[in-house]
Amino acid sequence: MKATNWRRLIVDFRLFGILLLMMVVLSFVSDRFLTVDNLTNVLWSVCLIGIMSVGAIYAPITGGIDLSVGSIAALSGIVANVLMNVYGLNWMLAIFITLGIGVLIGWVNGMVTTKFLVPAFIVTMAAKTYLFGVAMLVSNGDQITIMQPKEFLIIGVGKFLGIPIPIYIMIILAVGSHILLKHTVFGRQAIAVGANEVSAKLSGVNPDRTRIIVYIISAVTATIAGIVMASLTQQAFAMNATGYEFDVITAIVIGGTSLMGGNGSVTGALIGAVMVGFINNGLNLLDMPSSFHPIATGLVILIALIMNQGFSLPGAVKKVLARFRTAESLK
Amino acid sequence: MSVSAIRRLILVGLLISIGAALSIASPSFLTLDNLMTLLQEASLTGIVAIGFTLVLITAGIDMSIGAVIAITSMVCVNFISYTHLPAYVFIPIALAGGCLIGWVNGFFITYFKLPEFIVTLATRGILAGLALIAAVKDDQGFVKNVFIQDEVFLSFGETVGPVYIVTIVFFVLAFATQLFLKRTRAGTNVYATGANPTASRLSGINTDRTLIGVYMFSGFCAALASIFLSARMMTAMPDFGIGSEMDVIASVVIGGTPFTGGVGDIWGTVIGTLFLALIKNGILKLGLSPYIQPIVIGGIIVVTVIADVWYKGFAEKRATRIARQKQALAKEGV
Amino acid sequence: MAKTKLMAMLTALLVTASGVATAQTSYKIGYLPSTVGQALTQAWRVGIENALKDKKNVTMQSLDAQMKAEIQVTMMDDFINQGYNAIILQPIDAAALTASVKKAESKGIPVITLNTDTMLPHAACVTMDDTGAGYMVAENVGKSLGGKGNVAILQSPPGAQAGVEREKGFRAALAKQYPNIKIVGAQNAQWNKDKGIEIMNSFLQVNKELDAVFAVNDNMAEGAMIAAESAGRLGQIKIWGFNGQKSTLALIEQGKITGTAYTNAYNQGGMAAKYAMDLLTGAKKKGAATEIIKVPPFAATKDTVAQIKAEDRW
Amino acid sequence: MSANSPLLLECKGIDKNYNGPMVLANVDFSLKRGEIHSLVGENGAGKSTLIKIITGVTNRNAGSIVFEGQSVPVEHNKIASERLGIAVIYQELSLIHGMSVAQNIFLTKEPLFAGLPIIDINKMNRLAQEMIDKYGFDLRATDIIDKLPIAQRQTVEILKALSNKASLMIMDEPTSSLTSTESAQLFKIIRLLKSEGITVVYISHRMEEVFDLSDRVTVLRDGKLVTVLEKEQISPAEIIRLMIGRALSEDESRHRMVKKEGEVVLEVEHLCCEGKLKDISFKVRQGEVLGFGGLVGSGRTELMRAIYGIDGFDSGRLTYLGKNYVPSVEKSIAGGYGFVPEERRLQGIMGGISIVGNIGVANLDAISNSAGFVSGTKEREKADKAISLLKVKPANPDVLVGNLSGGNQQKVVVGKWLIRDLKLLIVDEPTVGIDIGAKEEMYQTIERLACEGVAVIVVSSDLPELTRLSDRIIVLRKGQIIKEFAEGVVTEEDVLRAASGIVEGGTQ
Repeated sequence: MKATNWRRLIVDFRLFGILLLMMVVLSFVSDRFLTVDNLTNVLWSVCLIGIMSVGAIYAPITGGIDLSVGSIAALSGIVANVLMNVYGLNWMLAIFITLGIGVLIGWVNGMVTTKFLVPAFIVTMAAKTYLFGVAMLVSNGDQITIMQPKEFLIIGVGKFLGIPIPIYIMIILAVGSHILLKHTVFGRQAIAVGANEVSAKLSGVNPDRTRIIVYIISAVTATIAGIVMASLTQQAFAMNATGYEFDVITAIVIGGTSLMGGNGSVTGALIGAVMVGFINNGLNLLDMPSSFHPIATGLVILIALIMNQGFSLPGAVKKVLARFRTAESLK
Repeated sequence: MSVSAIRRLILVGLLISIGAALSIASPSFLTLDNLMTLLQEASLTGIVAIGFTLVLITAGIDMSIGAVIAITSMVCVNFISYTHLPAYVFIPIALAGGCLIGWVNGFFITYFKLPEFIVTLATRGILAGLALIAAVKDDQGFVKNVFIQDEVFLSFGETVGPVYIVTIVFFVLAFATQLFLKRTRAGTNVYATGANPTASRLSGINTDRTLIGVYMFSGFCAALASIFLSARMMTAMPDFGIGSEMDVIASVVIGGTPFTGGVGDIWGTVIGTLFLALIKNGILKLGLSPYIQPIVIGGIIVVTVIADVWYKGFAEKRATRIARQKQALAKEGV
Repeated sequence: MAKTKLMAMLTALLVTASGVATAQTSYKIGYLPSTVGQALTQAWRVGIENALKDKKNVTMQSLDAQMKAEIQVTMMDDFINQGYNAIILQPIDAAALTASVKKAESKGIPVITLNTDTMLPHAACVTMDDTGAGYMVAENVGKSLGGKGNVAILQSPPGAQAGVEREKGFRAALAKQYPNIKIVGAQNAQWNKDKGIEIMNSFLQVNKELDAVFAVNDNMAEGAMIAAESAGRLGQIKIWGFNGQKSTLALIEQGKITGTAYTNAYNQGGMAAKYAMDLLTGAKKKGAATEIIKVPPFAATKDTVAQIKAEDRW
Repeated sequence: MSANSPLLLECKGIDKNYNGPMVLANVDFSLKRGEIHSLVGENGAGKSTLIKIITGVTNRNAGSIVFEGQSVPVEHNKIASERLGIAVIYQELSLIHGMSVAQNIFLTKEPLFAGLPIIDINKMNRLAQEMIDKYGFDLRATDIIDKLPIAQRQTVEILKALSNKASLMIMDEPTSSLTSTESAQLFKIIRLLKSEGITVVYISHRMEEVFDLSDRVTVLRDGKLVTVLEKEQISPAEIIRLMIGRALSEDESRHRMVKKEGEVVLEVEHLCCEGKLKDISFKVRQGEVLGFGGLVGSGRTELMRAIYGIDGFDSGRLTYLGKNYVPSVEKSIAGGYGFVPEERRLQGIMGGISIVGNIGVANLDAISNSAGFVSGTKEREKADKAISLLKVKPANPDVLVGNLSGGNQQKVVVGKWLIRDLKLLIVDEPTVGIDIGAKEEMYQTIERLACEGVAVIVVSSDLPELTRLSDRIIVLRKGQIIKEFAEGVVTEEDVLRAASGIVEGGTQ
C-alpha cells in the first residue's frame, strides 16, 4: 500500500472514526439511539440526500456544482404521477420516461455550462428556479396525493428483509457510483477534467462530453431520488425537496470532496449524509428545538472542512488562540 | 468603447424598452407610487448586492447574506422588546454585528484556506438557527413576531418626498462604494486580490486583510438592508432574507460582474438590480400565472449570461484581429 | 380572451383614474395567499373563483408570496399601486402584514384576511379559528384516550402563526381538561410530508408508548401515518391532522388517520369573495372594527366523515 | 560597514531549513553597487531560498544580512524589503490583469489628492508616462496589461521596481518566455539599469546570457556556496562545471544536419489557417528529429496544435503513415502521436493528482477493458514503467505531480507517451524552467526515441538546444516557412538570422 492510498484511507477512515464517535456519544445520550430500528430509520431518512449526493458528487469533482437537484427531484415526482395517473401509463414505463426527462434536464444543464461557457453555479441556480416554475405549472401548484399504482408506492415504503427498499436503492447507487468513479474510464476522465481541463484535453479526454455526462448523472440520480420521494411520501408536490441542494453539497463536502475539482469520494459523501442524519436524529431523539439542527450541521461542516484541510481539531483551536494572542500583543 | 460599456448600454436600453412596454401594457406601471415601490424593492436587494459585488470581485461568494439579514432583524427586535435603548444606539450595534459575522467568514476563509462557498453555507445554517433561538418568544415559548412601534427605528421605512429613504441610501452607498473601488488604494486592492492573489501579495497587498474586509462589508450591507426591511415591515421575523441570496446573486451577475474575479463594478450591479426588480414588478402587472415568474427569471439569468459570454467571445476575437492587423502593419513598416 | 381581459382592465383603470368611483362597473379583486402551492390555498382560490363566476364585471388575480412575508408585502404594494378594488389576503404573519393592510385600507381598498388576523382593524377576517379548532382536536383526542396517555405534536416551523395558534389551542385544552395526558414530544416537521415521516420515526423510537399524534396540518399527519404504518404501530396510535384536505379525508375513511379538523375551504373562500363584493357594491358598509367571520371547524372522524359531501372536499 | 561602502548587500553565514534538511548552510553572498551579479546553480541548489531570505518572503535560521549599511533583522518581511529598495522581477509575472500599466506601476502607492484618501488618476497616468518616456520604452501608461505581449509586461515590472526607488533588482529567469530579440532588448535595459547605479541580480539557466551580462557570478550547489567568479574568470563551461561538479560533454557534431532515410511518418501539404499559418508543407521521417525554430508568435505552437488536432485549420492536407489524415486529439493519440505542450503547469500536468493518475489519463485505452472498466494493476504497471524509463524522482507513483520538481513534472508529461506505441512525438519547449541535469536527461530521451525509430518534432526558442537536438531545422516567420536547414553545419546565428527575417543579407 502506497503513501497516498494510505492518506486517502486515513481520510475515509477518519470520517468513519468521527461517525463511530458520534454513534458512541449519541448512544450514551439517548438509549434509543443504538437500536436496529432507529439506525434503519436514520438511513431511511437520509436516503434521499444520499441518493442525490452519490450522483451530484461528479459536479464538484469536475470543478462544477449542481444546485438544481432539489427542483429536479420535485419535478420528476410530478411528472411520474402525471404519466401514471393522468395518462394511465404502466408504472415502470412512467419511471422510464421520467428518467428520460431527467437525462434531458441534465443534458441541458451540461450543454449550457460547456458550450456556452456559463459558470455551473449560475446555470444550475437558474435551472433550480425555472424547473420549480415548470413543476408548479405541470402540477398546477397542487399537492397531489399518489394513491396508486400500488407497485409504485412500494418503492418508497416497501421492505425487504425488514429494511426499507430506498436504503437498498441508495446503497446500490452508491456502490455503482463508487465503481464508476474509481474503476472506470469515465471516472478517470472526470477526475482529470477537474484536476486540469487543458491537460486532460491534450491527453485525449473530451472535457465537454465528460461535463455533460456529469450533469446528466447528477440529474438522473436526482430524478431517482424524486421518484423515491414521491413514492415514500405518496405525494407529488412542486415544493418537495426545496433546499435539498444545500444538504447534498454539505454531505459531499463533509465527505472530503473539494469544490475545486480533481478529487472526490463517494463513500465519503455517503458518510457525510449519514452524519447529518445522525445529528438530526440525535437532536430529534433528545427533543431539542429544530433551531439547533442548522447550527449543528453548520458546525459539523466547519469542523470537517478544517480537518480535511489537514488541521487536527486541537491544533486548529491552538492556532486560533495563538493568533488572538499575537493580535493582543501587537496592541 | 469597451466591452463592458457596450454591454451596459444594451442593458440600460433593455431596461428602458421593457419599462416603456410595461407602461403601455399596464397603465398602473408608470405611476409615481409604483415606481417608488419598485425602487424601494430594488434598493433592499441592491444594498445587499453592493456588498456581494465586492465579494464576487475577489472571486469569492457569500451565501450567508440572507441569514445575516435574519439575525440582524432579531438583534434589533430584541433591543426594542427588552431594552429601552434608543434606535440610534442599537442600530450601530446591529450593523457592527453584521461586520462581525463577515469577519468570522473572512477569518475561516483566509486563515484555514477553506472554500468560500462552504464556509458561508455553514455560517448561513448557524445564523439561521441562532436567529430562531434569538427570536422573541411569548409566555408559552412560541416565536412571537413583534409589531415594532419604535418611532426612530420605523423612520427608516419612511420617505423623503416621494422617495423612500432606503432608495436614497442605496444610491448614496452605490456611489460611495464605486468611489471606494475605483479611486482608493483599498479599492484597488480588492480588484488586485480578485485578479491575481499571488501577484497582489508580492506587490505588498495584504490579501487576507482585504478579503476579511470585503466579507465584513458584505455582512455590513446585509445588516443595513435588514434594518430597512424590518422598518418597512414594522416587524422582524427569524426567516427574513433567507433564500434571498439567489435574487442578490442574480442581480449582480446580470449586472455583469463575473464569477472569475478581478472585474466588475457597482453601476453594473445597480442596473442589474433595477433590471431584476423591473422584471418582477412587470410580471405581477401582466396578470400572468404566478408559476410563470420563476421560469421567466431563471430564463433571463441564463440568457443574459449566455449573451454575455457570446458577446465577450466575439469582442475578443475582433480585438485580436485588429491587434494582429496593427502588428502586421507595424512590422511591415519596419 | 386575453385581449378582452386587458380591455376590461384598461377600462377599469381609466374609470378609476377619472375618479368616478361610484359609477364603477367593473372590479379587480386580488387574492394573495401565503403560497399558491397548498391544498388549502388552492381550495380558497377555487371558492373565490366560484363565488365570482357569474359576475362578469369582476376579474380576479392571484399571486404567490412563496411563504415569505417580505414578498407578500411587496405584492400587497403591487395590488395597491395597480388600484385593485379589494384584496383577499392570507397573512403569512400578523405583525409583518399589518402595515401593508393599513396602507391598503387608507387608500380605500378593503382587505379581507383569511385565517390570520392582522393587528390593526380592517374590513373583515374570515377565519377557521385555528385556536378553537386545535382545542377541539384536543378534546377529541382526550376523550378517545380516556383522559390518559402520551401525545406528540408535529409542529410547523417556529414563527409560523397558523401552526402556532393550532398548537396553542391544543395544548390549552389538554392542560385544562386532560391534565393526565402527557405531551412527550413536539418537533418541527416544516409543514412537509417527508419531514413528517422523519420526525414521527424518532417519536416512535423514543416513545414505546405513544397513544396519539397531533400534526398541525394534514400533510404532516399523512407523513406520520406512513411512519407509523411502516413501524407496524398504526393501530395503536391515533393520528390527528388539521385542515381536512381531500386525501386526508380519504385516509380517515380507510381508518388510517383518526381525524382532522375539517374546514370547508371552498365555502370559506366564497365567503371572503362575497364579503368583498358586498362592500364594493355597497350592500354592506365597512365598520370601525374588523368583522370576524368564523367558519366553524368540523371534527372529521371515521364516523362523521361521510357527512362531508363530495363537492365540499378539496 | 558604512553607507558609502562599495558593498550594497552583504550576507554572512546564512542557514535555512524548513523543518527538515538544511536548504542553505553557511552561505555568504555579497553585492557591489551597480554591478550585474549572476546567481547560478541547479534547481534545488538554494538560489530561490536565498532570494526569498533577502526579500523577506521567508526568514533565515542563522546569519546576518547588511543592506545599505543597515543590519536587516531576522523577522524581515516582503514589504519591509521593498521599502529598503529590494525589488524582484518574478519568473511568473506578478502583474494584475484588468489594470492599466500605470495602475500596476503604482499599485499600493497610488498618488493621492492632497489630504484625501482619493487616488489622483490623472497624476498617476502622467507620472507613469514620464517614467516610460525617461527610459524610452514603447508603452502607454493607460494600456491594459492583458493586451501587452510578455516582454512589455516585464518592462512594466521593471518600471514598477524603479518606481519603488529600488537599488537592488532581482531577476529570476527573465528571458524564459522571451524571444531572442526581446531578450536582447531586456539586456539593453539591464545595462541601462546598471548605468543608473542599480545592482541587478540575474538568475538564469542560460549560460550564454550569464556569460554576456555578468560582472560577477556566485555559484551555489546543494545549499552551499561553491565560489564567486570575477568577470575575467567567467566562462560558460567553467560555470557549468562548478554548478554540477562535472564537465558536460558538448557533442559538437550534433550541430551538423543529418539526412534520415526512414519512412515518412507525417506529411503536411499546404496547410493554411487564417491569420496564423500560410501554406506550410513539410515531412517528418522515422527516426528523425525535426526542429522548428522561429520567434515566439511565428506560428510554431499554432502549427503543432493544428497537426495534433486541437485547433482546426482552413485548408491543406495531412498524410499520416501513408493515409490521408484529418486530425483530432483522440484520433491522434490512438494513432500513435504524443504531445508535450508548451506550458507545463497550465497544459501539461494535473498537479492535484498522482503520477499514476497523470499517466493513466493518456493511456485509458490500454488500461481499460471494452466495457470501460479500468484495471488498477495495469494502470500501476504503466506508471511504474514510465517512472523507471525516465527515472522520475521520487519513484513513487502515488506522489502528487504538483509536488514534484519542474524537471520531474516534465518527465511525467513525456513519460505518459513513451509507454504507448509511439510513432510521432511533438515536444513544444521541452526544457523551459528545468535544471541542467534534467535538461540533459530530456535530450538523451529524445535522442533515444529517435534511435528507436520515432519521429520527433521539437519546437524550441533555446537555440543551442534546437541545434543540438535537430537532424533538420525548419524556421518559421509570420506563419510561413522561411528557411529549412537540411544539411551542413548550422550555427545558432544562422537560425536566429532566419527567424529575424535576415536571409542572405536582405530583409524579408
